[in-house]
Amino acid sequence: MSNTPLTPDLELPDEHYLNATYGSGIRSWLLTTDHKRIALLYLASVTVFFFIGGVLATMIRIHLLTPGGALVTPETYNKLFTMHGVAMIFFFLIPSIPAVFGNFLIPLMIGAKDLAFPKINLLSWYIYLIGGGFVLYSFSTGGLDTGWTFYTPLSSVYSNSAVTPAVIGIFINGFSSILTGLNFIVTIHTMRAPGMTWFRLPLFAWAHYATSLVMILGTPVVAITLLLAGLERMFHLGFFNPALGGDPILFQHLFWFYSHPAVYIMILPAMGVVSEIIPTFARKPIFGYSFIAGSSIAIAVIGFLVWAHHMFVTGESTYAALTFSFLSYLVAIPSAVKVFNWTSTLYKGSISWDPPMVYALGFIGLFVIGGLTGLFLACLGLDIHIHDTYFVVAHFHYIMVGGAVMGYVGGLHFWWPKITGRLYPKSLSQFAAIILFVGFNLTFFPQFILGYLGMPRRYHTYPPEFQVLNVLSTAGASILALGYLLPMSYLIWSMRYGKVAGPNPWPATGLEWKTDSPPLTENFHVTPEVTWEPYDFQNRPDLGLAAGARPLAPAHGDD
Amino acid sequence: MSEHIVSPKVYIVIFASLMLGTGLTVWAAFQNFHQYNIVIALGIATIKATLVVLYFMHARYSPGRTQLVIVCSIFWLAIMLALTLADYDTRPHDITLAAPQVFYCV
Amino acid sequence: MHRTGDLYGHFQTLEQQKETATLGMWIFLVTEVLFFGGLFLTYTINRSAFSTAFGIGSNTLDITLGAGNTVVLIMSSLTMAMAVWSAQVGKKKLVSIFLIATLGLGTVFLGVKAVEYKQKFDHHLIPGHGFDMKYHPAHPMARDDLKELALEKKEVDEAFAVDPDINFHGQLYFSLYFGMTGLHALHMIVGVGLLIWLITGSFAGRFTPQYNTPVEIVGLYWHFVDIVWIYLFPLLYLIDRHR
Amino acid sequence: MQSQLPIYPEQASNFAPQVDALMIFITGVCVFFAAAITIAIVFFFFKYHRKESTAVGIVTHEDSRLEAVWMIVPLILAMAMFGSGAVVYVDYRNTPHDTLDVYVVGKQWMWKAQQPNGLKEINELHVPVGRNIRLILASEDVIHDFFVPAFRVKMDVVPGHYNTMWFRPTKPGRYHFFCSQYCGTNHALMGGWVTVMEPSDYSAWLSGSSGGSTNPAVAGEKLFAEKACITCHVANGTGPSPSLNGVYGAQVLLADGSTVTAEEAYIRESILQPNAKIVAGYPPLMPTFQGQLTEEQIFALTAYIKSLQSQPVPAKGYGIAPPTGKK
Ligand code: HEA
Ligand code: HEA
Ligand code: HEC
Ligand code: CUA
Ligand SMILES: [Cu+2]
Repeated sequence: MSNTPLTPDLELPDEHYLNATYGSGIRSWLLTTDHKRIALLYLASVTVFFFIGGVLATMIRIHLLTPGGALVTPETYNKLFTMHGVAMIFFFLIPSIPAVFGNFLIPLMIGAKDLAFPKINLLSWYIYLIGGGFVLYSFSTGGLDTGWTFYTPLSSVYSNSAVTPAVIGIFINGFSSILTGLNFIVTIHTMRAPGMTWFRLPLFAWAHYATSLVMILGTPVVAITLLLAGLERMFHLGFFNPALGGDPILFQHLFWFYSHPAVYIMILPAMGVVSEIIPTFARKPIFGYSFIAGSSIAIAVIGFLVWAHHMFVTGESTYAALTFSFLSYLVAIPSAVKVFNWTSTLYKGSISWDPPMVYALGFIGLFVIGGLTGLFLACLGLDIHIHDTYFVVAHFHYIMVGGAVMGYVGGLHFWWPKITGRLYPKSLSQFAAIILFVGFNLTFFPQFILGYLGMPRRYHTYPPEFQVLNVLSTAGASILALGYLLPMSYLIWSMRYGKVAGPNPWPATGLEWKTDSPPLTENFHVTPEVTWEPYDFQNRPDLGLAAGARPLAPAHGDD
Repeated sequence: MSEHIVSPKVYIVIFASLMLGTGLTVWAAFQNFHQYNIVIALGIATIKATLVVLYFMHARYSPGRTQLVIVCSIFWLAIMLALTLADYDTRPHDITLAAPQVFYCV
Repeated sequence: MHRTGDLYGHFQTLEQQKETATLGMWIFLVTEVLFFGGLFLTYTINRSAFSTAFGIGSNTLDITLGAGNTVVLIMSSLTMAMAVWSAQVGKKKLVSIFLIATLGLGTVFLGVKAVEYKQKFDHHLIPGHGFDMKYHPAHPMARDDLKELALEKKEVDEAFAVDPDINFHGQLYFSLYFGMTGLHALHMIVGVGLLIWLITGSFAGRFTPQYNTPVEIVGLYWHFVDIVWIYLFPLLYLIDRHR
Repeated sequence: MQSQLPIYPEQASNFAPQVDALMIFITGVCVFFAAAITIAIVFFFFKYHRKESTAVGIVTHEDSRLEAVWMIVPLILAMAMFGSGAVVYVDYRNTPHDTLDVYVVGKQWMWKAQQPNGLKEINELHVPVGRNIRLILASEDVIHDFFVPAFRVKMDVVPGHYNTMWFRPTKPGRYHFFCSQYCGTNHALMGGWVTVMEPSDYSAWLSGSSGGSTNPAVAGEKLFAEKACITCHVANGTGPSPSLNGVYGAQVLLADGSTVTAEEAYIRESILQPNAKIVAGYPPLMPTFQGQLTEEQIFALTAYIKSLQSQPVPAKGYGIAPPTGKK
C-alpha cells in the first residue's frame, strides 16, 4: 500500500464534512454552502460531462478507422466533434480543476473556514447545471454542428442544428465560471489565516489566482459574443453576417479574446497541481518558488495578448499577425520557467514513486510536447501550412488531455485521501498511469504526422493515404479509454474499501494536511497560524520525517 | 479599514460638474469639429466617468487594491479594443465590410 | 454557515466581511466592464464602417429624451451617494428617503426608455422585416419641426440613392442600439430590485455607521450603471448631429 | 507516389522548401529541449530515488542566474523561430507583381475557378509550372479555406471580403487541395486537384478546352456597356468621371489627400461602395452597383478594367497619378 510510515492503524474521524448533516440527507447536499461539498457536487457533474465527451471521442475515432468513414453520416460526424469539443472544453475541462480542487482546497490551504461567498459558490454550481441543461437539450434535439468555435456566419445563419440552446447554455455557464473566479480572488485576498503571507501561499493557490484573473477578465467577453451570435441567429440581425454588412472576422477576434486565455484556465490549475505534487514526493522545497508563482501571473497576463494567432490565415493584417506571433512566443517563456523549475526540484530530492508523482511526471512529459508544438503553430510561416490540420488537433490534445487531464487525475490521486479519508490500491494506480501515458501517445502522436501531411481537421472522410496513421490513432484511443476506466473504478471502490489514510498520508507540508481527513465542516478545529515557509520539510518535526542533513532556514517556533 | 466619509458638499460639486459635462456634450455635438466631434464626446464622457468613479464610488479614498482592480479593468478593455482595432487599421484594402450580394450563377 | 448578528461565521470580523464584500463587488464590476466592452468593440467597428447609416440612425433618436434621461440618471447617482453618506453618519431616516428618491429616479429613467422604445416601434425602426429607415412619421409630433424633417428626409433619400444597403446597415445601428440600451436597462431593473431590498432593510433600521455594507455595494453597482449610460448617450444619440 | 509512411507531403511550390526548413529548424530545437528534460527527469528519478521511508531531500537554493539563463536562452531561440517564420509569412502575404491571376469562388461545398481567359473549372485548378500564380478568393456563403498541402499554402475564403494567396508551382503533377476551414456538412468533400502543367501544355489546355467559355475581359467589356458604365467613364477622360484606362495598378489620389493602389479590392469597392473612396477632383456621382452584379460579373468587369492597361492613357484630370511603370 501507500507510503505511510507514521500512520499505522487509523480510523476516520468521528465527525467530518461528509457525515455532518444539517437537515435531511439529500437536501443537506443540494442546499449546502460548504465549499467541500460543493466541490464534490462539481466532481460528480464534470465527470458526467467527461463521460459524454469521452463517448463522443470514441465514436469519432471509430468512425475514422476507414477513409470513407465507418460509423455515421457526415452530419452526425460533424455533430460528434462539435459536441465533443463543447462538452469537454466548456463543461469538463474549464470547471474541472478549479471548481473541484480549487473549491475544495483553497480555503483549506489558506486556513479559512470557507470561501468568501459561500452562497454564491453554491449558486455557481446551479448556474453550471442550468447551462449544462441547455447544452444537453441542444445535444438531444438535433445536436450541434458548428465546431466548438461557433464561427459565423456558419453558426449564425447557415447551420440547421440546435445552435441557439447551445449558445444560451454556454452563455449561462460563463457566469458560473465568473463567479468561481471572483470567489477565489476575493478569498485569497481577504481570508488568509494569520501568518499566511502572499509568499507563503501554496503554488496551487497562486495558480488559481492567475486562473481566476483570466476567468473574470475573459469570460464576460465570450458571453457577450455568443449572445450576439445567438441574437443574430434568432432575430436575423447582422453583427457578424456579411450579407447584412457585419464582419465574420470580428466574431473571431471576440471569440479568441476569451478562448485563447481560456486555454490557460485549463492548464494553469493543472500546473498548480503539479507544483504541489513534485515537492511533496521529492521531499524538498520547490526550486524557484517565486519564479513559479510569478510565471503563473505572467502567463495569465501575456496570455491575453496573443489571441489572433488563431487567425493567421483569415486575412488579418500582416502587422497584426507579426505582433501576435511575437507575443505568442513571449508567453512560452513563463511556461518554460515552470518546466525547468520542476525538473530542478527533483535534483537531490528524495523521490518516491507514489501514484500522484507518476501522474505528475507524465504531465510534464506530455505538456512539454504539447507546449513545444505550440511553438510550431505560433511560427507564422509554418502555420500557413499546419493551421486547421490534425497538427493542431494533436497540439491541443497533448496539452489538454496529456497536460490538463493528466494533472487533474494526478490531483485526484493526490487529494483523494483528503477528500474521502481513504487510500486506493497503489500499484494498480501506477499501472493505470503508465497505460494512460502509452495510450495517449499512441493516439495523438500519429496526428502530428497526419497534420503535416496535410489532413485537415473536422473531416469525416479522408484520402486513403492517411489511413494507416488514423488506424494507429484509433488503436491508441482504445488503450486510452481503458486508462481512464481503471482509475474511475478503483477510486470508486476505494471510497468504501480503501485503507484509512489519516490526516497526512504522504506526508505533505500544506495546511490542508494539518486537519483531519476528511476535514470538519469548519475545516480546522482552531484557526491555524502559519509559521513555516512553503514546502519546507526540514523544519517541520510535526511531519515525523528524519531531519534533513543540516537545518537551513532558522527554525520556526514549534508546532 | 478606517472608513472615509465624503461630505455631501463634495457630492454636490461633483453632481454640478456632471450636469455641466452633460450640457457641454450636447452643445458640442451640434458644432462641427470635423473628425474631432467623437473625440470630444468621448473625452467629456471619460471625464464624467472618472468623477463618478473617484468620488461617488469613493475610489479616491479606497485601498490601493481597489484602485488596482479599477486600473486592471481599464487596461484589459484597452487591450481588447486596441489590438483588435490595430488589425482593422492596418489591413491593406479594407473592403471587408462592403457587403456583396452574391448570386453566383454558372 | 451560521451567523451572529450581521457577521457570517466564516469571517473573523465585521471589517473583514465588509472588505470582502466591497472587493467582490468591484471585481464583479470589472467583469461588467468587459461584458459591455465586447459590445462597444462591435459598435466601434461597425460605426467606422457604416458612418452614414449610423449617423442617420442616430438622428432618428430623440435627443431631448436622451439628454433628459442622462440628467435623471446622474441625479439618481447623487441620491444614491447621499444614501450611503446618510448610512455612514447614522441618519437612519435619511437613508430611507434617499433610497426611495433613487428608486424613483431609476423608475423614471426606465419609463422614459419605454417611451423611446415605443417610438422606435412606431417608426419602423425595429430590425427585421418591417425595418425602414426612411423617415415618414405618420403623425408628426407637435415639436417636430417640419422643415427640419423635410431636410432630413432629403439627406436620407440622397444617402439611399448612393447606397441601397443603407437599410441593412441601419439595422446594425438599431441592433446595437437595442442591444446596448436593452442590456443597460436590464441592469437598471436589477438595480431597482436591489434598491427595493435595501429600502425594506432601511425601514427596519438595519443600516448604521457600523454596518452599511449593503448600501455601499449596491451604490457601487448603481454608479457603474450610470457610467455605462454616460458613454452610451454620446455614442448612440450624438452622432452627426451638427449636419 | 511516396513510401508507405511518408512524413511530409511532396514539395511542389516555392514555399514548400522554406516551410519544411522552418519545420526542421523548430523540430530540432524542440527535440533538444524535450530530450534534455526527459533525460534529466529520468536520471534524477533513478539517481535520487528515496531509499528510506523517512528521508528528506537536500535543499537547493534558488538561483537567479540560473533562472535568467533558462529564460534568456529559450527567448533567443524563440525569437529566432519568430524571425524565420515572419520572413516566410511576409513573403507569402506580399504578392509579386507578375502574377497569373485565377479567380476562385468557394461555396458550400464546391470550388469554382476561373482562368484568365474565362475558362471555368469546378473542383479542379490548372496552373503552369514556374509562374507566380495568384488566387483571388471569394466566398458565397460561409468561410472556407483553400489549402494545397504540396504547396504548403492556405488562405481563408471569407464572405464579403477578397483574400488573395500566391505561390509558384515548381513541379508538374497532380496535387490534392482541400477546404480546410470547417464549413458545414460536406466540408470534407470540398476538395479537388491542382494540376501543375508545363507552360506549353497549359496554353494548349487553355485553348483546347475553352469551348463554351468567354474571355472575362470580353464579357466585362459587354457588361461595361450594358450597365452603362461607359456613359460616364469615357475612354479619353472627357466624361464626368475619370477614365479607367491605365488605372489598374496605378496610384490613385483620393479626395482626402491619401493615395491608394488600384487593385482588385479597390476596384471592387469602387463598384460596390463608390463613395467609400472618392477620386480627387471628381464629384461623388457614381451610383452603387451593390446587389446588381454577381461576384462573377465583378470579376469580369475587373478583368476588363485591367485589360485597359494597354489603351492610351488620357492626359490626367486631377485623379489618377501616372502609372508607376511597375506593371
Ligand atoms: C490548455 C490548452 C492550451 C495551451 C496551454 C496552449 C498553449 C499554447 N498554444 Fe495552443 N491551442 C489550444 C490549446 C492550448 N494551447 C487549442 C484548444 C487550440 C485549437 C483551437 C481550435 O482551433 O479549435 C490551440 C491552437 C493554437 C494555435 C493556433 C493554431 C492554428 O489554428 O493555426 C497556436 C498558434 O500560435 C497555438 C500556440 C500555443 C502556444 C505558443 C502555447 C504556449 O503557451 C505553450 C508554452 C509551453 C512550452 C513552450 C513548453 C515548455 C517550454 C520548454 C520545454 C522550454 C523550451 C521553450 C522554448 C525554446 C521557447 N495554439
Ligand atoms: C478537454 C478537452 C478534450 C479532451 C479531454 C479530449 C479527449 C479526446 N479527444 Fe478531443 N477534442 C477537443 C477537446 C478534447 N478532447 C476539442 C476542443 C476538439 C475540437 C472540436 C472541434 O473541432 O470543434 C477535439 C477534437 C477531437 C478530434 C478531431 C475531430 C476532427 O477534427 O474531425 C479527435 C480525433 O481523434 C479527438 C479525439 C479525442 C480522444 C480520442 C480523446 C480521449 O482522450 C478521450 C478519452 C476518454 C474516454 C474514452 C472516456 C472515458 C472512458 C469511458 C467513458 C469508458 C467508455 C468508453 C469506452 C469503452 C470506449 N478529439
Ligand atoms: C453616373 C456616372 C457613373 C457611372 C454610371 C459609373 N461610374 Fe464609375 N465613377 C464615376 C465617378 C464620378 C467616379 C469618380 C469618383 C469616385 O471615386 O466615386 C467613378 C470612379 C470609378 C472607379 C474608380 C476609378 C479611379 O480612377 O480610381 C471605378 C473602378 C469605376 N468608377 C468603375 C465603374 C464601373 C465598373 C461602372 C459600371 C458598372 C461605373 N463605374 C459606372 C461615375 C460613374
Ligand atoms: Cu468549405 Cu470547409
Ligand atoms: Cu491560442
